[in-house]
Amino acid sequence: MKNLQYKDIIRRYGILIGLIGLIIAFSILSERFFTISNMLIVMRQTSIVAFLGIGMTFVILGAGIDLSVGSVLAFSGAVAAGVMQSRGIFLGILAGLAVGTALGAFSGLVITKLRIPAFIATLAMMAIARGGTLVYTDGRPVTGLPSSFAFLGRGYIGDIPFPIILMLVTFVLAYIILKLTRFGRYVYATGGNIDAARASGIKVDNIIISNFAISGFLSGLTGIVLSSRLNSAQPTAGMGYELDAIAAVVLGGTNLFGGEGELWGTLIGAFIMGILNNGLNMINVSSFYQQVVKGIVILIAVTVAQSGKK
Amino acid sequence: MKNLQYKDIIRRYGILIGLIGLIIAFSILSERFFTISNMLIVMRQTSIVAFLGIGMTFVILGAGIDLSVGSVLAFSGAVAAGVMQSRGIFLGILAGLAVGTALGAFSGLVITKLRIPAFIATLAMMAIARGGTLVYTDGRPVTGLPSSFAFLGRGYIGDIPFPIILMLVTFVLAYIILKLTRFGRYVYATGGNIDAARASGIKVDNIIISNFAISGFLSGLTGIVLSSRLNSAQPTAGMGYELDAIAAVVLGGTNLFGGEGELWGTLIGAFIMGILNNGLNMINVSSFYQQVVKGIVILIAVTVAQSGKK
Amino acid sequence: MNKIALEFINISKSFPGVKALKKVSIKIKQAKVHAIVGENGAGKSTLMKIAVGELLRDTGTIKVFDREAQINSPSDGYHYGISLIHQEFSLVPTLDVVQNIFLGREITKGPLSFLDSNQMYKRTEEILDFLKMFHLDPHLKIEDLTIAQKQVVEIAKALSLNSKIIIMDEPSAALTLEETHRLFEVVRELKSRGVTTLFISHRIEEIFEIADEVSILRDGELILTKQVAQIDRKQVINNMVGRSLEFVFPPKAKQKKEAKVILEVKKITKERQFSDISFQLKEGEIIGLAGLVGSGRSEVALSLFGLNHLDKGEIFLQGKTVKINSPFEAIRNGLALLPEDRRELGLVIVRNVLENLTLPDLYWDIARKYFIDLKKEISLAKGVQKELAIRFASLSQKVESLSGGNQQKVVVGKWLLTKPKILIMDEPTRGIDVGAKLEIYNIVNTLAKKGIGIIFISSEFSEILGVAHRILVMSEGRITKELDPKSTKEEDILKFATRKKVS
Amino acid sequence: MTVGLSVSTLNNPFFVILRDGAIEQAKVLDIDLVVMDAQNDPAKQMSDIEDLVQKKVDVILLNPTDADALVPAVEDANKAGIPLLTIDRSVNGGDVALHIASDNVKGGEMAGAYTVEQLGEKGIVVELEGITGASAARERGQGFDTYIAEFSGIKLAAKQTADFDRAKGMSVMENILQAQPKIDAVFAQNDEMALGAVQAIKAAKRQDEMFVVGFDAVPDALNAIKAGDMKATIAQQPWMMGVLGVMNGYLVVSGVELGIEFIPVPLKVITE
Ligand SMILES: Nc1ncnc2c1ncn2[C@@H]1O[C@H](COP(=O)(O)OP(=O)(O)OP(=O)(O)O)[C@@H](O)[C@H]1O
Ligand SMILES: Nc1ncnc2c1ncn2[C@@H]1O[C@H](COP(=O)(O)OP(=O)(O)OP(=O)(O)O)[C@@H](O)[C@H]1O
Ligand SMILES: [Mg+2]
Ligand SMILES: [Mg+2]
Repeated sequence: MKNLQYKDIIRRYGILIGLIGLIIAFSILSERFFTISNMLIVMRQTSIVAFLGIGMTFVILGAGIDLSVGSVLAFSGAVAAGVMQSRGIFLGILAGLAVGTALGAFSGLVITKLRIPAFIATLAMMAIARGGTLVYTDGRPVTGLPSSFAFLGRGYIGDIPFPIILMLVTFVLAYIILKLTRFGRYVYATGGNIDAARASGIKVDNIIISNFAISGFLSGLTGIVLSSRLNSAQPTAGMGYELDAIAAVVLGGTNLFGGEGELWGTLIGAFIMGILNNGLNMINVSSFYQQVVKGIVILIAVTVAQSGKK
Repeated sequence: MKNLQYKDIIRRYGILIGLIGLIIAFSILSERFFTISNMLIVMRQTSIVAFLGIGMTFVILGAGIDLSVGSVLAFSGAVAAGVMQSRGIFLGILAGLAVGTALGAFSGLVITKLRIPAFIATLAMMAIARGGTLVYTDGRPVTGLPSSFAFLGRGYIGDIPFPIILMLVTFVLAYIILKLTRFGRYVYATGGNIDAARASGIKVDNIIISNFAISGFLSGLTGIVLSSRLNSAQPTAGMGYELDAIAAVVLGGTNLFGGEGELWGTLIGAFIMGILNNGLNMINVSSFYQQVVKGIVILIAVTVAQSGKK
Repeated sequence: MNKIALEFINISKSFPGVKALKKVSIKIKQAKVHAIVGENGAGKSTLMKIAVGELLRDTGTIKVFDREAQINSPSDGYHYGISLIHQEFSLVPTLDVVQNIFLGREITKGPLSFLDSNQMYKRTEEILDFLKMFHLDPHLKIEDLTIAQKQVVEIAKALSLNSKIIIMDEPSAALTLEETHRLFEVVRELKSRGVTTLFISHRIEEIFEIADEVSILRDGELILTKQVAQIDRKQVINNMVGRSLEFVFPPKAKQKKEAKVILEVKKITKERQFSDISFQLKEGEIIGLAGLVGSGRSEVALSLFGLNHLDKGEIFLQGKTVKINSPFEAIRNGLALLPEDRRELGLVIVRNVLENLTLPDLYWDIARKYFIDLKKEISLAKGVQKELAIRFASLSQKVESLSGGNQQKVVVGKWLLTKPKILIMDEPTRGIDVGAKLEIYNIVNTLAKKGIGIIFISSEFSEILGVAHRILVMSEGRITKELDPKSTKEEDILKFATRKKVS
Repeated sequence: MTVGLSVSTLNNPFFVILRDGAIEQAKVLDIDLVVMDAQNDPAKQMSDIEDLVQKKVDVILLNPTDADALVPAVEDANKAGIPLLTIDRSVNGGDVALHIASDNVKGGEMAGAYTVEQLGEKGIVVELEGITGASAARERGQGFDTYIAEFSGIKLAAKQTADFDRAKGMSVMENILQAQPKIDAVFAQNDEMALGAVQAIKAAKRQDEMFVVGFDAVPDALNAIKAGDMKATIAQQPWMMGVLGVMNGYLVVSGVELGIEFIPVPLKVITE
């Protein structure tokens, strides 16, 4: 019950140890693994979960949960692609981000004003947005996107893939918001003890709504990047990503019940999963065994992380 | 935030109102909806989510979460089917239940002894059990089950499908355990305030492990019933069922953070979802719009439930 | 000059099952200390929460400096310059001291108005220095603080608002003499600056020490408001309880000559918490464990009860050495612990009174064979309710919604049901009213008569003197002195409680 | 030599068989085969291809989850100079050394044709769709729907999704059976759903009223047809696709000029 700070520190660095252990293990098992080119690939692959995870971190720190990220991602991606065809890249991207943010904010409103548990509200949004995507795309991928749009998901700045840069920028901004602004402080407070936060004059409803709007915005961004990577908007994009995003957050040591956690833990959590997927492919574990191995490795990684606590 | 008792009552009956409203709506839209035969069909379909939901209720009341139910279901079903082929129905069923319970208990052990968050532990188990199933079945359905095995999933007692009876029996037993036994009390206390529970002499670890074992056992049962219904064990059985099960629990008014909630709320939650699927099929809503409708209806149902609160 | 700083006019509030306030009207004069007293559940906290807008009144009006105030939401109180020191603390456990003190009014800097952590840290240190209570590291998370420390943070937060009106809901309950006196100095200082204070306490003597006026509530009704000068201790108590009640410590249970030792601890030590604690407890004996905040009493209690592991030392029960590694084993060995922080270790606040009362006893009695004997359970629960005069609408009421004192009584009750041989009480009378205190003292005596050994931890030295057969004084994790109450005064205790070296 | 095979999903026996064909052939040729399961997620498949490129496999066999989404992946492979063959589904861009085709749209049409014929151009039909938005579901549905639309006598009474899943196939069919008093034929966009539907129809004792047509010709379906529970299924011969894939991949790497860029794997309607 006492000295949690110490615990926190271990929790944070613990998971980092897990990540490093993983990298070492794979480096031993495959000489192709720990190369610059492969690490860049891993990071680019990770960026998708990272975007979602960063948004999810806000939501979970505020003691919420967002199951709709995968569907919102798909809807935003589809709308962006659709608008892009006729009105050009810029408006397309704008439209996509707008849709994502709006859907997120809507979830937030439902949760705060109708007092519906976040789990249910976003589960409903998950279905609505997915359905909306299917209706909007008529179940077909949206293709024929302007070629310059490719840059977003497949371009490079120097030798660095653009999504990686975008991920880092997003991370830094999110970190600043969470650590240096009142809003960030209020996110922690709301998740830590909503009554005390309210009693301190914090408009907790607005905090919660903003959290979901942020998550929605980043889902939208992810959808756009993904469409660029896949050169098309898929109606089925992002299915099941909500679990990956939440997993990244919780792997990162954030308390699923809110109030405690660090943004960069999420980044590490996302990497652990990205490395796992890539590494297991590199050392070609048969796809059936991959899942078993994946599960076991996650347990080991987290155990390492926790072990420090005692 | 205050006078919770009153809230509780509304919360409970509220969701019931939601269910009734749904039934009325569908009855108006399709004259064939509210018939005995269809209601029996709905109940039989619901039984699957109900079994999982009942187990999940124990877990969530104890402030945990179990993402592995779908995979455990598949694994148990496959093992049961496999054993059955060579060693007969009885041993097959036994094996299936044993596997489910063991996997659940294992999750519980990981959570309590290694201090890994339930979300991560069961996410890992989700992957492990799914992988295990694929390995065990080599990705193919297990078929050629003894014909008398059909009774479990497709048999009738009088005019009542056996799964329905099994569901009611399970519910009653679970209800008794939760409400009339020491263990049940301990589940609520552990979920409500684990430190106070421990300080009251409760062996909280055992309670948590038992909760997950119960969830695993019921997942196993579900897997067996499903295999019987499909006359084969599917390696992909139960994918995504964890969300349905959790949704049933939360729809039923149980607090996702533990300590508060009623078992029969879960049953109603399961029915709401069963009715939705059945009704939307009956009135043949295009599969594109179906999800949109589903999401909106869930929001409305819960809003009705909550509205009473103010 | 006596302007009216705050005025309640016909305030009523009811909760399901109770009318918490019935047309209460009180005038609070500016720059005065106005005490509100009443039994547990009388409605004090409810009225105060209404004053700052954390609860919404059903009827009635609130005036601040003679103007009607629209106080309908938690932030409104702050805008009208009213701040509340909560009885059940209103802090964010996952944030640290600084973050809590400035929550909602963070100091920012720069064009982007980023948080100015250094500034806030400095101001926090200033506030804590001004309070001059014990040292407290501003970077500690609230969840890592002892209850006394939490209380101090709660006070510091309210003061840092520089409000014109400060409401203190039992601020002294979790404090020891020293800090309480310091708190009073602070209150006087504020008073001299024209700040108005509402002060709630169950320690009547404090009323007479600090208050100018006193209002007495009973069952949600205002009984009277008087100048403290024009009323005496006895009148206050009688008006509170509504009958004539003599507040004197009941005669202590006689100790049998042949009483044998039931508990002996030899040189138990826990790193950085306490060291070389040794004492014997005889059956029917009441040991008073006195000390200041942080002296290690609670940690000793937790260790005896198996919630903390010991680094060194032995524990003997009935002469046999035992290892107690869990509360379960502790209870099996006939121990019971009344923890100092009821919300952390005492209660499952989201569950109802019945379930909380019988929780520890289920295994040993009510549900011996798995199934719960509901009849027995309810009758036992009703039994302690009567014995302790616990006030609630029904056994199925959530503990959350009980008044602070009644919550405390529920914790006492739940341990009485386990019929312990050794009862450790850590600040058992914290926040409970005089009537209930007497009841507790009587219970302690009756239990002692039954041969139960009791370790009575308290920060109220008068109480220790009035209850204990023998007093052990702790300071900085060591027992500095054993005292005999018959020949001891409060100052003596304080002397050894602040003594650094072992005598 | 190492061959990389990226399968759209192994959660469907059809592709498991395709994989087994490939494994078998790899054994015969005594070469290494790496199989990756995209779990129906184009993004995951793109990552898998990237990983294969990183591993510097000699040739990639791609069974795309989507025709457009994988174009960039194909281009990556091209850039890395790794020859790439597509199996079952094609991609709309990049250089593909060889496409081993089996046209879903065509298959849908065949199913439609067979159904119409069996019904004598007159009857009430129910369709079970796969995962909404997934390309297989799209194309098979498109083929079937456009074909039967020609016939005024054929009425598509219900069209509902069952996510390619047997359990869902059963419950959805149960519900449709409740709603539809009269059904003459059921077309399921894969055999899994068809087999689920069969269970539902039998349970409702309406097997004599209607027949079921599936897609993929997985073993269970073939047994069901033998047992008379199903009427027909569309065979895409996944095993052969796997075999052909590895074989031609081997040839390409060994520098053999194929001379063709397209091997059609004949579809056939299996009725016994
Ligand atoms: N949220 C609530 N729901 C139901 N009843 C409540 C609630 N809050 C307070 N009450 C009831 O209102 C009455 C007054 O409670 P209050 O906390 O004001 O008493 P108090 O005077 O502060 O007592 P104490 O000295 O023990 O703190 C009590 O009977 C209590 O049970
Ligand atoms: N004021 C304080 N400053 C620093 N640490 C403290 C303080 N109070 C308690 N602690 C921590 O708790 C330990 C013992 O506190 P404990 O609560 O047991 O003391 P106590 O005598 O019970 O005082 P109280 O219960 O009144 O806070 C100390 O060794 C220290 O680690
Ligand atoms: Mg109070
Ligand atoms: Mg203490």
